[in-house]
Amino acid sequence: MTLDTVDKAKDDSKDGAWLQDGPVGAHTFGQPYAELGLKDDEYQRIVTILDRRPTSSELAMYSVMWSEHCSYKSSKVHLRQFGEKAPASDAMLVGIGENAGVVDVGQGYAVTFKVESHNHPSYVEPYQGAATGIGGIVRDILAMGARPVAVMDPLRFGAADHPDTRRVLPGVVAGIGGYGNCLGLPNIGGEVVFDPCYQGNPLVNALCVGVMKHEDIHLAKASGTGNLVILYGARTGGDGIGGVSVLASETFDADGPAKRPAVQVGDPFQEKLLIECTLEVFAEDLVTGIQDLGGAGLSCATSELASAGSGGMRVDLDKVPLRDATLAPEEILMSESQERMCAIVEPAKVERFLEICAKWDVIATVIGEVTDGDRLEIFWHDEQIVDVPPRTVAHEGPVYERPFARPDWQDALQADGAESLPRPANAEELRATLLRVVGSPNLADKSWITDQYDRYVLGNTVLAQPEDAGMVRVDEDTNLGVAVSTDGNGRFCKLDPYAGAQLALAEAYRNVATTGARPLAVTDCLNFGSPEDPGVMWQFAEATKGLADACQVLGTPVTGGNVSFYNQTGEVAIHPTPVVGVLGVIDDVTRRTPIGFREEGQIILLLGD
Amino acid sequence: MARVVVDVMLKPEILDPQGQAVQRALPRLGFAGISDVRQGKRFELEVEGPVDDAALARIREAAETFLANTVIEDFTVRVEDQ
Amino acid sequence: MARVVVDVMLKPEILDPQGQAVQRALPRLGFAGISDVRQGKRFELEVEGPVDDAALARIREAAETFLANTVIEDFTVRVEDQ
Amino acid sequence: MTTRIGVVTFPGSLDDRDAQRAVRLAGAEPVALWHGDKDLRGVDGVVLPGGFSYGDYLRCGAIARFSPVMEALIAEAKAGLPVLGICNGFQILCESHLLPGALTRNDHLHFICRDQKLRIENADTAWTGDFAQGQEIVVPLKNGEGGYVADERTLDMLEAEGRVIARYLDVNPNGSRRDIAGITNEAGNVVGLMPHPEHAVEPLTGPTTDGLGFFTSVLKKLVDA
Ligand SMILES: Nc1ncnc2c1ncn2[C@@H]1O[C@H](COP(=O)(O)OP(=O)(O)O)[C@@H](O)[C@H]1O
Repeated sequence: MTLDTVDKAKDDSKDGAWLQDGPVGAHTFGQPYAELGLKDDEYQRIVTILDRRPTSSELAMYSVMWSEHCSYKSSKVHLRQFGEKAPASDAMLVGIGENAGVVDVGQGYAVTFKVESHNHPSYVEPYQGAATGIGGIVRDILAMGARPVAVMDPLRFGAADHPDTRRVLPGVVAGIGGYGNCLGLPNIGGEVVFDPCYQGNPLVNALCVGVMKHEDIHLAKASGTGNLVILYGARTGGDGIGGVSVLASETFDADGPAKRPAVQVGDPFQEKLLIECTLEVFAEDLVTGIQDLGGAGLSCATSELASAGSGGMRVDLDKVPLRDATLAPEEILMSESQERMCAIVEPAKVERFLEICAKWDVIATVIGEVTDGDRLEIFWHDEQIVDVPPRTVAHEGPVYERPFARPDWQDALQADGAESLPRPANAEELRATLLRVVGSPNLADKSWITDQYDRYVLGNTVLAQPEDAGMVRVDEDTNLGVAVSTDGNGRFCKLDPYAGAQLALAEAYRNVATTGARPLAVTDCLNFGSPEDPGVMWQFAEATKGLADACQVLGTPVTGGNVSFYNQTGEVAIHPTPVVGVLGVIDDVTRRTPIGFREEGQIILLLGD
Repeated sequence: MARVVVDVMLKPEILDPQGQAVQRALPRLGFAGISDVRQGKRFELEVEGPVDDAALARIREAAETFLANTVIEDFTVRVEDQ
Repeated sequence: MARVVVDVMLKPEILDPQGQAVQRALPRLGFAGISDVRQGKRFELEVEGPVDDAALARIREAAETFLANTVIEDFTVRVEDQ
Repeated sequence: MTTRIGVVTFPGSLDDRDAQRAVRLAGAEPVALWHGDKDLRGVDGVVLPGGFSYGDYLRCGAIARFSPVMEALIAEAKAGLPVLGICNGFQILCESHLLPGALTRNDHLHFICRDQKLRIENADTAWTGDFAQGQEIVVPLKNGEGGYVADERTLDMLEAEGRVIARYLDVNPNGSRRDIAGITNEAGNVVGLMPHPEHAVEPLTGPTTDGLGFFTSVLKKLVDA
């Protein structure tokens, strides 16, 4: 194995007069950046930032961190509106940019919530894809300092009778249940929608809600020179490395590395231990900064912690506990092994931190420290393999102003109104229509799914399926509570993405309001096709504008969310599907309003027109 | 009647939380010296008629498409002498 | 390093809903001629040191007290040639 | 003196705080017990709560059964300490052989969460004394491996000795033999129950408050004793 170290990269760059040679070609330094998904100009930019050829580990880090998934490079310019147009809100304690937004719900409590997608993994391996989707969002919430208290799962599948739906749906539902039930988080709502446009691109979105006291809020930043970086949780394996094995294979001899699985397997038991252990170290005030490991694994956690903090960071990568001893450093940096967290801890508190981890049977290892420089430096058996300014990896990636254009079929689609549909002409036809509506999988009772989810655990579930919104009690003495609903309608959005996104928000807002809770904040998961398609980009631009405008009017800021692009098969994209989650607060959960008539003689009023 | 056994194991590179939990428990119960445990599934199929190459090929296909999830699992098929 | 395999199957008189579900699904998927399916567990233990009679006896004890629940399950232990 | 009921937390226990709440609402003092301690801290009774101890890996309850706390508990249970195992707790009691039989995968192979109707078949145990024989109650049920199995001889023995303490009504949700939802040991101090009474203790969060009866029963029994 030949190590690609920083010194070597420097030497290489000296003898090549590449800076004068104009654009760097794919083979200038023989680096497989195209295979890693980097464009020519992106690679050029890395070379400019470092003023030398990147090492293979640096290249790996930049390539994953600058991917669409991690950098939001196509969506960033549009997402900015959520901040710019955000209504003044006293409730917002932490906004967009952190792992999840945090909202003040009174009585000293803060609530954090966020919805995320795990669409592509769930298509490849439905059970594990959906399970690790729950695992990932729960760690995001945990990383804010909160105890996770509930989950929800907005889902979209292809036609109900399509053979692939039969493969995907049971796996997804079992995975969400298998992981969420085992974590002991009540599932308090979600959606199930069938539409042929999601065949080949099912949407598996997962939402988690967490509760903490104001003083418990934690942020993902590494500060305080000399503080230690502790990696804890599962051992690192070769999971989810994907394209990076291209790099790794370069560093192996002819036999090549074992095939690295793109699929990650979740271990909810390990995550449950991670939750209890993390809450205990929070309670003893042992943590300065914390970050969960999700997409892009250690690359993301180390660069984000260092970037957001003051000072630099030094990491000894060979200290990372491995499940597979053959992993190369690039692979360790990229591994998406689940159920891991990274904490920044003062030296005096390390011993106690490790004790608590041991109590919960959680492996914890000091892998580095916060330095007084401004570089992220990573070593492999004392050889330096990464030396980068962390901001350039984590927060200053490329930003694209992708071209967008209203699709030429949009007018025809909008002109094709419901008036032209055949109407039932007699009682018989009306009956048939009604039966079809009632029997449609989209309207049918969902308990065949929701009965596979535990809605009772933790003993604070006030409303769950089949209510309009889920509601949980936050304080047993005062009966303070929160309500959450998620909604989205891809068909409306396809017709008019601007209005469609607003309708999704309005629906979730109403669902929360009708329970008696006061809507406070919004999270969203924006599921779209390829951003490289100007038509899709137009849908995205319209939907984000619609949502930002509506949030301004309703006074509910967007506190966080997630973008999922490339939900398409060949040239055909899914319907634009922004899923909107609204969180509300209710001062006394005993005064909630459930759906349905409770007593005889109640009066029915219709509001609106 | 013949018995065909299909063993399905997680691929070596895939995390096996069950096997790990068992391995961690063994020393606590006083069983030392086990360096790794993997847990998989064993299917015993009772086959009507002769288990010839054609029948085995069919069972292999059933294992590949149904009994194992080849995204994360490997399998072996063998006839068991009874 | 040697591998010892412990197979654990539900006792014949105990209902095996997983095996039954597999058996019912097979004909639907076009695999006929399987009259019964039982689904059990397979443990692969990597043993440090020699697998002599003493080691095997220990593993048998671990299977009996831990890997199998003998109220409802039977088990077999064997050394696998690698 | 208040009655102290221990609730054991194993790694992966989920309903431990709920069980503590139920104990408190019933008027006793909940005492948190840790799986790694050999000490039961002098409690008057113990609840083994629901959850996925050790992820339910290997078999539900199989790994938890070997926890240090179980050593102490098995000895004291045999000496008469009231013990209630709920769901995962029931599985642990069977794995420990404090109760006969075993719990297996639901016959329909899915996890199921539903409000379940039960009939109390034995109102003489430490945990059912506050119910009337034949009383029908509704409490949540949620499990993936809740099918009670035992050989015919054991089942006949349980029936003959009145050791089936609760039976599923209307729907058998998991394929349990003879609709068995819960059983007791011979002495009536150790009870295992698949459904979750601790989730039916408040009108706000449960379908009923029928579950409280299990926790008040043991309280009364201990106070009377
Ligand atoms: N995937 C899911 N997970 C959890 N709850 C769900 C899911 N799908 C639907 N639900 C719940 O089932 C109930 C009925 O859903 P639905 O028929 O979509 O109602 P509505 O049309 O009123 O939104 C709601 O409470 C909803 O939250």
